[in-house]
Amino acid sequence: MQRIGVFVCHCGTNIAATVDVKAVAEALSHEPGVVISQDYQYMCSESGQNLVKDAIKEHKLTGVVVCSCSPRMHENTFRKAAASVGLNPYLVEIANIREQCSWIHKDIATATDKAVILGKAAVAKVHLNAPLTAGESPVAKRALVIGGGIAGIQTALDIAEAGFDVDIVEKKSTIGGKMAQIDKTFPTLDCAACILTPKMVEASQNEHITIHSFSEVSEVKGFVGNFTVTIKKKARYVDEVKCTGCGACVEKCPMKKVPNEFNEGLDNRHAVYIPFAQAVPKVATIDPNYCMMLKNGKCGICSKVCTAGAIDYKQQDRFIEQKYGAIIVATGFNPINLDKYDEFAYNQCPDVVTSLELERLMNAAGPNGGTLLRPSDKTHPHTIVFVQCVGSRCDDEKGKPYCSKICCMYTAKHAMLIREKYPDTEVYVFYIDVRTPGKNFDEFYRRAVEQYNVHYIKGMVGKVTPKSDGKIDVQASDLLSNEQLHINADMVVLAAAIEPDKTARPLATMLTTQMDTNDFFTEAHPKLRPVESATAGIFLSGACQGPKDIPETVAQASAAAAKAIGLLVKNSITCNPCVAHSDELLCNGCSSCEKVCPYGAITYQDKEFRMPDRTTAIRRVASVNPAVCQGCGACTVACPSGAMDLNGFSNSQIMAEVDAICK
Amino acid sequence: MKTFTYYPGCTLRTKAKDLDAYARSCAEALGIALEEPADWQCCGGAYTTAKDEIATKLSAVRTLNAAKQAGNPLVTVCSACHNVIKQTNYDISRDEDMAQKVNNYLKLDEAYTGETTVYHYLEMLRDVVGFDNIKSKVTKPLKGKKIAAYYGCLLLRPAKILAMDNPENPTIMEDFIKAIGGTPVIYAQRNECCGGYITMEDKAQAVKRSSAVMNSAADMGADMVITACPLCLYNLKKNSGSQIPVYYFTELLAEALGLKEDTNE
Amino acid sequence: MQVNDNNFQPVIVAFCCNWCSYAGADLSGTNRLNYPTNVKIIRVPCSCRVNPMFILRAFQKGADGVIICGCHPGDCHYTSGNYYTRRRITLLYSMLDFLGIERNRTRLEWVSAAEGAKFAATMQQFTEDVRKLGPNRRLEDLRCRKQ
Amino acid sequence: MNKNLKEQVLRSSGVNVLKCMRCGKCSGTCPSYDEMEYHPHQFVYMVEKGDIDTLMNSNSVYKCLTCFACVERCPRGVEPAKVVEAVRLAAVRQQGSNHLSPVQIPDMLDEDLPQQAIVTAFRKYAK
Repeated sequence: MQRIGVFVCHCGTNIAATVDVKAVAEALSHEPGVVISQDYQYMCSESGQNLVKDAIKEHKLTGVVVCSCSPRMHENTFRKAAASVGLNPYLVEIANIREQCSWIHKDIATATDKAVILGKAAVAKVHLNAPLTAGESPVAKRALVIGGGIAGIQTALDIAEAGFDVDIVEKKSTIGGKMAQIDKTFPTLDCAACILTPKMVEASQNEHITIHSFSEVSEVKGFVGNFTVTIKKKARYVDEVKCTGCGACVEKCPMKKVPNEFNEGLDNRHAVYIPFAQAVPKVATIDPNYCMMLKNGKCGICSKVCTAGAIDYKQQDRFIEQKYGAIIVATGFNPINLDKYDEFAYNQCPDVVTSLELERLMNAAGPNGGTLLRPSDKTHPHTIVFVQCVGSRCDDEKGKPYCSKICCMYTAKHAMLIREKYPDTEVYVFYIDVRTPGKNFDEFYRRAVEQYNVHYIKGMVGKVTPKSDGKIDVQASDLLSNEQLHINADMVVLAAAIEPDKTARPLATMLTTQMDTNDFFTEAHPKLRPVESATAGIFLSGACQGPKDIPETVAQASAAAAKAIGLLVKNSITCNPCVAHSDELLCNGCSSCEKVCPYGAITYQDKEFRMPDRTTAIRRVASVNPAVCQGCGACTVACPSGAMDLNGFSNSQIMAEVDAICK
Repeated sequence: MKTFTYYPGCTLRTKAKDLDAYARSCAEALGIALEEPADWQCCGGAYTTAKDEIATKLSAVRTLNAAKQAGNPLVTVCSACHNVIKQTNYDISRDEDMAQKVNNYLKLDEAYTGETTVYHYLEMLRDVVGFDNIKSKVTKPLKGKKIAAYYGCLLLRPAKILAMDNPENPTIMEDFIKAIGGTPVIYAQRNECCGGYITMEDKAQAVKRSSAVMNSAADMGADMVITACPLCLYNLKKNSGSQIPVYYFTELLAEALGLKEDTNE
Repeated sequence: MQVNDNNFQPVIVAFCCNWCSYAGADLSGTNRLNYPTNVKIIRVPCSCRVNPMFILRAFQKGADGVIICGCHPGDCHYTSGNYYTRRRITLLYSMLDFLGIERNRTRLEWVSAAEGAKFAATMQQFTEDVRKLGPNRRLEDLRCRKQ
Repeated sequence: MNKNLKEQVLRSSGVNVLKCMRCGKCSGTCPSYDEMEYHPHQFVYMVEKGDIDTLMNSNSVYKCLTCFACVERCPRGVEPAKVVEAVRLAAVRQQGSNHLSPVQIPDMLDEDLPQQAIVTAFRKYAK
């Protein structure tokens, strides 16, 4: 006979305000098998848990139902509590009467009725729960970091520091990411390259770190502790081992008119290139879209000048397969495309630039050697207008609904640097709100206003129009003085919204992790598990999870590393026991389950069975590898003979819930 | 030969007769049959966006329904008519409440709920005739002429509804100019309002707006300006004080196709 | 049976996959987005765990509508589970037609963990649609009929 | 604050003024800005506050060209021009409040003025 305990949580007033918790406890006390039914203010608190534990001991409970918040929140808490007093944790069920009842309903009577039904369903289910024991599976002691920007580099360094091997996969020919393109960093104004490049070198020299540059993840199989990843090393037509990075090939390459993506297309590079002087690995790459040798077999100069013999026009994409225990996503961000914002004339006028382009224009290693010149005529700009929130905070099809977070600060930085270097330049910043939370951030912005006399104007630019004399008319509103302004500018800088890298979406599909509607990766819990994805073993680092500045990115990168290390130090991890199993007596050997299993967890074996007449027969039956099965249940529905069932979500358990709800 | 139901609108019957005449002769030369519905009413000149305005939307629906009955797409030349009719068509196909009220008024045999496809004459040239096709038929190209296309507000906005071109950086008229052999001039004010009907209420404002447009075109070195709207033409000619000539785009098309003299006879 | 449109409260069973739709339902709770109390959710690991048998069972036991929610195609936590669901439910529709149960009483929807608003709107709409259909003709297991 | 008028304007315009984030881009782009006493962003804000009478009594309602520049460029999809239209309608629908009367027309005519201008002006300025 089952002895079931029911525990109804008030969650302060979160549940109790709309659900009559006492009535729920009373109603459920009459359900078959229920021997105790109690309510308590905070069931998840220590005293609440003790209440559950004491009841288990006192009433020798065989099953527990907690009516509380979502099982995604506290299922584990109550399972652990049960286990601590000797009740198998899988004999605990949660009825979600907060997220799916009290928070969405207003009428107490109907909400209470619904809570009772949800409770009854959980009681009906727990009657059929079986004690489950989790198996163990080994952990591969190696981590994969996808993305080699500051987030990926920091995560890899921290994991390597703990003594584990880490591979960085970077799609570009060098690591460094966006930070390598940036001139100065806020709020300290130190040089980005001076703090980033030593980290890049450190990563390349660390014995635990392997950098796969110019590579992509092409397939991910497996599960936490046991991922098998195929990495595509794209053909760069240069032997990475032989190349010394001397640059002789670049110097002699006759194809000089390739837009330089490192400088945001503001100048040109050669068809064979090393993105920048401090690139890691410092290895040349040939761009097959422009190389004349690769396009039509005419040239071959680089091969002739390379003393190391590193040029290999016949190089092919290579695929390598590696096992990993943990994967950290650090795919970063990009500014959005501004094609839909032609009112700002970005596509019509070369002197309208994005903030990232301005970084390159002001960078000592940039196209103008650090002197700020207009792209159109290489003259000094004397009036510069900054437009904030271009594509951020939008509620239309063109832009992004979120605040890009970093623009207020980098614009203050740009404005300040320009005023510092060129005091004869007037700088206007059109803002909607200035958002500067962060250590020393608001002080930084105030310095731009008070010390550097940057003109901050509350209002938005409506239209930017290039004129025949090369000037740019900026028409904008000044909301505080209530007038419409026309500024005769030399340059306009647009703070374009940032968005996740385009590779993130297909990667999320490969990793079976969740994304939000903006293609940012979703964390396992927005407050309490910010660097883990909901998929075990996949961690999030940097701007792939949401807009972030450098300090925040580095902090999150280290946090993700700590989480990954916590996984890698284990020799084995507990598997999910809610896996499929086959009743060999019912199995007819049809292979339906094997075909639908996405993990290859089901195999068929010939097994000897004793027949009723005491003879033996060999039959072909399915068996599930519990370490590989992830518990989706596809096989249970495919099985025509009803032999396949799923622990924790068995046919009879779900039917019992259905019955309870429909009664 | 493709047939379109052709809605001229009030002004093309009176003050803008050439816009109409050139449109008809060019269509014929380009293999398009324009059928005018038996009796049509003025579209009202401006679309009333208010949800509680029904009567002002009826005449546009009558025109749309006439095209539906004829089984043709509908084409207009005047930017204002086009704007009113396209917005009406868009709203009636999406706003059930409006569709019901309008149909209750009209008592048509079959309710009209946005079935007709609406083209502006320029869209017809681009999407049905094809600018390359026009180019091949041009006999007197406007070589060396620097022509500024004036879109104004009605042709492009709201872009979601008119769905004709990029509202901030349109190309349809520039491509048209290239097709008839001219050189398009891009200038800032080409998609800003000329002042429109404000000329009735506040002449000074109309003068200010239309001068801004013409000065901007002049700044970029335009020899002439073309438009599709009679009211734009009026403001740009009468109110701007500019000496740069303003033409209907159909007039230049007729000229390039060698039809101008025939049309005027 | 007397049908009173205004007071008819349909019984609706919602199967939600643990990774997307159940999280989406939680999100609509977190955001306090209201939907009718008629909807009762059963958590399953993946929408592909929903055996068509469960749906028939629900109709047999008095449900007026059954909705199955899973991750968007391509986003399944188990890579391909929702594709199986899609095919199975498509087949089930024909069978329901055959049995004389309006196919609109069964619905398959994709709701991601980020779509709390979509979850609430879907449940509201589905409840309204089922309410319009009126009470379901109850399937009965004749073996259980008392003589 | 006039609650009935506010509701009427909201219903008639179909605009959700609460979506406005007060960036002022509508006013930054408005070609009639200098002629207006109250500017597009103020229309949206004052309708939200319910201060409709002030707007109805201001000449600003007749200065909007309905060129939809604000509608096109608003990053929040607020559609200020539709708010202006609704307020203008609320004004001209009042008894004896036509802003334009047929008797004024002959004085306004010149030989080139297209019919379209007259028709449109009546749509905008009279009921």
